[in-house]
Amino acid sequence: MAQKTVVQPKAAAAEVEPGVARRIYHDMVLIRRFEEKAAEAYALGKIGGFLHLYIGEEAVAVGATSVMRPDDYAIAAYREHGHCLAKGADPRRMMAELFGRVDGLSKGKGGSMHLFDTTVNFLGGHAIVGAHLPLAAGVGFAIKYRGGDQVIACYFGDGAVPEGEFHEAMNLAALWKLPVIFMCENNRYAMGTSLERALAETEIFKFGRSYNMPCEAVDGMDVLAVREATARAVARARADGTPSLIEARTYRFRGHSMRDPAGAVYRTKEEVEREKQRDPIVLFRERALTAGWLSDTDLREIDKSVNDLVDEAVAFADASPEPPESELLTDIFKDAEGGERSGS
Amino acid sequence: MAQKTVVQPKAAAAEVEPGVARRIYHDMVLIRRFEEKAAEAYALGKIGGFLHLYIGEEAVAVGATSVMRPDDYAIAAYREHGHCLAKGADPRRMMAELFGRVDGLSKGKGGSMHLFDTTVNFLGGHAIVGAHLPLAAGVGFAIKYRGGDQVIACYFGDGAVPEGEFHEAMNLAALWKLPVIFMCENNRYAMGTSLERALAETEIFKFGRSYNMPCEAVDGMDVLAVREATARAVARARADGTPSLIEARTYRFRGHSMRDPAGAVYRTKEEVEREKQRDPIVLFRERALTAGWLSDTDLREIDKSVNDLVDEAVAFADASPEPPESELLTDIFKDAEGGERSGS
Amino acid sequence: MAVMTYREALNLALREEMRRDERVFVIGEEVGLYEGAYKVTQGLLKEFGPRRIVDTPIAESGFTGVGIGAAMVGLRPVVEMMTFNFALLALDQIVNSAAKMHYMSGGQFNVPIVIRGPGGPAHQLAAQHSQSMEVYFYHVPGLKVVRPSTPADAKGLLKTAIRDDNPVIFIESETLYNIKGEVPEDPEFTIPLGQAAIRREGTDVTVIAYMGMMYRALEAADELATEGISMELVDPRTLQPLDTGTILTSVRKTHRAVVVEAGAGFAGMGSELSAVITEQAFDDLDAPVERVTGVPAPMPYAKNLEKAKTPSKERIIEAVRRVCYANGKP
Amino acid sequence: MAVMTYREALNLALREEMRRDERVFVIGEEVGLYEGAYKVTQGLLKEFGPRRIVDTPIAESGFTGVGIGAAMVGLRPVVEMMTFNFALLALDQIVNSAAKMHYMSGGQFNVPIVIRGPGGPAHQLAAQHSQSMEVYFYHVPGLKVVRPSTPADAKGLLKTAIRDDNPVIFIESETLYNIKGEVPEDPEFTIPLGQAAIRREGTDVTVIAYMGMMYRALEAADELATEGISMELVDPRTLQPLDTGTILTSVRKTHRAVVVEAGAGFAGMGSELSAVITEQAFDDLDAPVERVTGVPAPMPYAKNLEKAKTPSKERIIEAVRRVCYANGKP
Ligand SMILES: Cc1ncc(C[n+]2csc(CCOP(=O)(O)OP(=O)(O)O)c2C)c(N)n1
Ligand SMILES: Cc1ncc(C[n+]2csc(CCOP(=O)(O)OP(=O)(O)O)c2C)c(N)n1
Ligand SMILES: [Mg+2]
Ligand SMILES: [Mg+2]
Repeated sequence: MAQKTVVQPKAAAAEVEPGVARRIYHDMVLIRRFEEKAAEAYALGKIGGFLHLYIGEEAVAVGATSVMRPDDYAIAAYREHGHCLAKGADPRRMMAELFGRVDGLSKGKGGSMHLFDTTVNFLGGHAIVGAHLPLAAGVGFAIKYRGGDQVIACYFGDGAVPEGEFHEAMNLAALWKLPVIFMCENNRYAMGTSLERALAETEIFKFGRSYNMPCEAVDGMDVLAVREATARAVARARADGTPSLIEARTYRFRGHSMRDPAGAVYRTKEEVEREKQRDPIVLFRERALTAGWLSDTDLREIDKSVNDLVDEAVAFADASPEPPESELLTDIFKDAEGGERSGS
Repeated sequence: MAQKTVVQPKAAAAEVEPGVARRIYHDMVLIRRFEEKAAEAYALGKIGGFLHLYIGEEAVAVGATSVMRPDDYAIAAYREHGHCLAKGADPRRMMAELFGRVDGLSKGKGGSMHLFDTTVNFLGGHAIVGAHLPLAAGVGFAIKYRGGDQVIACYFGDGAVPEGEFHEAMNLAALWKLPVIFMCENNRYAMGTSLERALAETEIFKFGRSYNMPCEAVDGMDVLAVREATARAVARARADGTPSLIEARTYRFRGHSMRDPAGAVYRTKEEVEREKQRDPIVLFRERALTAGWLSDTDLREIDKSVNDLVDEAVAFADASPEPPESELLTDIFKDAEGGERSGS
Repeated sequence: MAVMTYREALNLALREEMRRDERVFVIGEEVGLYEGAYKVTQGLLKEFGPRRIVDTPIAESGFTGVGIGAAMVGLRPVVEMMTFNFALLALDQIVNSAAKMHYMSGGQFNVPIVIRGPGGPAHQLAAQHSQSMEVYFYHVPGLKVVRPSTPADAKGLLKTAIRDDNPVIFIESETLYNIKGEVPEDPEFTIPLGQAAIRREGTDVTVIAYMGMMYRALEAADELATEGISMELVDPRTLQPLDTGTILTSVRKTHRAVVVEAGAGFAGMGSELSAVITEQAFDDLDAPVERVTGVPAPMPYAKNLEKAKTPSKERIIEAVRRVCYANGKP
Repeated sequence: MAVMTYREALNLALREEMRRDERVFVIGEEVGLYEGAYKVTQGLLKEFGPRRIVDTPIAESGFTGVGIGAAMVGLRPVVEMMTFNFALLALDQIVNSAAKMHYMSGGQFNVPIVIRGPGGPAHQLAAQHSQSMEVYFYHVPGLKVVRPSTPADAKGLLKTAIRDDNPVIFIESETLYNIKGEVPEDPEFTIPLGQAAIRREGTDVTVIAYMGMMYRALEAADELATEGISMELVDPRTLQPLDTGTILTSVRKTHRAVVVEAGAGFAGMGSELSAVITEQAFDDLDAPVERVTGVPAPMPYAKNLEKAKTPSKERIIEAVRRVCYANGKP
């Protein structure tokens, strides 16, 4: 059983192809810009409800996805813009979904917390903390049932660990050897509750031991470290379905949601500023430059194309109409529409 | 953190006072006889519903209770006749409860799975697997809130471990240092499901480590071993509220319930017979005789008085009338009766 | 046609659908090696093996979630709740994941899952093990709810539920597993969801009841016949969707309605049926709809109290008399 | 009397009861340091300290069970559900532990617990965070259910709930926290559970509504007044126990009733009220009771769809017109 303990933050050794480096940088910047625009749109009232930004945590979704196949699955909680983009969803349809428009991924019915995209095997977008972990085990079950070699990445926060469903899903996945990669995005806070106030054991990866599940902690700000740890987990899962628990130590640069100020009472401005010094995008940019994987021109070029892509997404969302009122009663049941159901 | 690993079954070193030995033997025999009578009554149709016998596991409840104070609390699942008797409840009122009679502990409204007795701090009697673990944490919370030094023993089966509530209760108790002794009665089966088919980690005591909670496994057939482990846990809990997880390795001599044959498909007759060779009552009787804690006369005398007590309990239950129909609508709410509630 | 028990009918439905569709599997506590706490899955492990008959630890939320996740990517799980009382532990998964997935995803994902097991009052199982559970489900948009009263319905409706592309809550009854009845053997025999059955034709009063209460109403009907009151007995069979058409047609004919349910009654099926009938057949009613429901108390253990908890034949008869003599003899 | 917001009224009720009774404590997610996701517990940690204002990890079943266990041995917990949607994860504890303990133990133990938090439709929170949750509770024997519509009720009813010796489900609303109203400052001001309030007197029709729907009905009343229809508006305030007396008295006066609820409607409060009114005031009714309910769909995110999901002023007005003109002008 690989049960590594956390390596003190030091850049992962890995070498990566220029092509891979380009994709990693592109995806991280895309997530960052996409969410900056979403934040603007929220301020303008174009997006309603809750909006949870992933800014600061991009390395986790991008690093993990970079070693997975398109036919692998991903599922996440409500802070899922990054995972959905990394999986390859169309930013335009995502933004339209956030705007609650008919061209959104789900015709505007789901919104920011419930992004789904069948075309890229992205299974949501779930807003009940911990509830998507058993779903991930179920997808792993289906993969095994069919004899496939796909895997599913299940992203969840440190706040999901005290929930009973974390325990049930971990045990079932380990007991039945389901190809699930439990990726805990430990950003040290669940809303305003710090790890120390939520868990009797704050080194989350250690929970894997209770299930004899391979587990390790990685520097979640180092996209290559996440990439390597995930590669190890994916190899195990593809080989014989062995699940893994990876604790990616990261940090949320913004507030819990747009309704929560970044430097709220539960953490100090100093702490936030300190963590921002380890911006995963900056760290990787420097790394890629020094290693010569990407040139200044490459970076400028990527930045530019990402900006265009995101502006396009906003324009697309703005132009998309609201869903017709008839949509209220569609999609309740697959075969028949609302009509078949008895209501009042 | 004391995190002992399991000691291979060997008699505990402990010396005990003759008085203590007498009580231990008396209580174990009382539980055994009480349930043998209950089984007869069930066959005669005097007891209905589910009847789960504790026969074979007496050493756990008796050993643990023997080092606790009367003002300490105990809570258990639906296989709780033994814990309720060990706590000191009146066998007559217990039998009447099993018979569904008005002189039962709960006027016949609870039955075998829901024994409660405020007078001895026995908090039930719960039939949803795992659900009483958070309740135990709550009692521990109340003890701490009041600044008392009581503890609560929470008895549950191996089958409760895969439930999410096990995890939630363990974490909260450890996080808040609540004086709870989590006593897992590992009889290796949850109905027809063996440990290996239910848990990715079958050494249950090890789950304590995920919560930095002191944990150990003991021979649950050795009443003195259980007594010692519990004494250690009680000392920690009284000192500063530290909770513990004790895995008592025991065995159920009978079927899961009266509806389930003892040697059902999920375990072999041979296994059952082998385990019966380690009958906790026989083991302790021999121990007490060799050590000279109890004489043959003592034992005969205790056996006799227990038989009388149990016969009396049956007679008492037989003589007790059914609850009046008015009881159907009492005890729904404390202040007002059913009347206050709006029904149809 | 063959005569078999309700239990055997369910077992046959599971076998037929598993033979027919490789994507169908059964998952739950004790469904395999133990062959089901109530033996509904008897012999399935032997025929289909551990890949498709999956024993689980006690983790209702976990294995229900596993079923939902598997259904999202194309399998067709039949999740057994050893008894439906335990479904409360999985209710969040059923309501927030299963029932809403299709809607939240704008139709991209659907959850073809059946969650089945015994529910309702049993014999002296007391407060936590003897409850009418349908009340937690039929009001939830996105769920279908079935309560089959006969062996034939058990088979036909379970097969339809398994073929349905949406989550179906299928609640059986411990007290009906042993009843016998004629059951079509045709593997293509199914019964559409949302079709009530007329269990007995009559002219004076419409009684609506299902499961155990349906049988009690039948007894009441015999007794009432001797005093010249002719009862029409309608069994909704599926509570969601509800076949209001058949119910209203009957009420418009008899001008009187009595609804019987084992549950506590407050905002239950009886309330809904009473409201619907009154709204849509107000001018046809000669008397207000009567509700005969369980006493609003937790289920007591004592035999005599338990008996008094659920509607008796006598209470059904009294209610029928009240509606029939409300405005003079029928 | 002082003018304060609904949020401040709840906060004051908590402070007063905690000062009055040392056994009362508050437990839940973010209730302390963060002062409540909706700031209802603002300042409480400062005044009462971490012993009595207890922040919990995300473990609804766990900390609700902790509250129930503590209540069994004499404390009086107020459990905050950050939003009531999450109560589904604790439903087994609420139904099988809290609601039944007193009964199962034959009166030996009781569970004086209040479980409170916001529920009901909010603003674009979508399917999993915007649901009418009372439907899961008011049918459960052993539970009391409160839905306070005004700041004064919020204070008076919460205080009564905390003093009640039984489990009380107290569901607030995110959309009402900021409304202002007169609130008695007397620390002994309480409102008994089971007493409805007449929000507006009228003669032509009785409308029954609570929370947001109550305010919408008030708007409808103004508009209807201009066309000569006089609405009497009854707010039940507590759904369990339900004050049928006040409701029936009003209906017997107006001869017409409309029930409004935000929920999906099937077997909801509207169904129960419609059934009760019809049973007990059948001969007084000039028209069948009308139900105005939310559309039976999960809550959509898109603003326009969300708006169409819950009953509008227009739909209430139409329903009132239907009952009023059913048999000619009032
Ligand atoms: C079961 C449940 N309880 C409470 C909430 C409210 N809530 C939403 S997000 C959140 C914090 C989750 O923190 P974490 O899991 O660490 O994820 P992060 O927000 O840090 O990414 C809480 C308590 C919820 N959505 N679901
Ligand atoms: C939540 C829940 N799920 C299922 C059941 C049905 N059930 C009753 S006892 C039992 C087995 C429990 O085994 P264990 O915890 O090991 O206790 P033991 O019977 O061995 O003493 C099961 C599955 C239940 N009562 N509650
Ligand atoms: Mg977090
Ligand atoms: Mg066991």
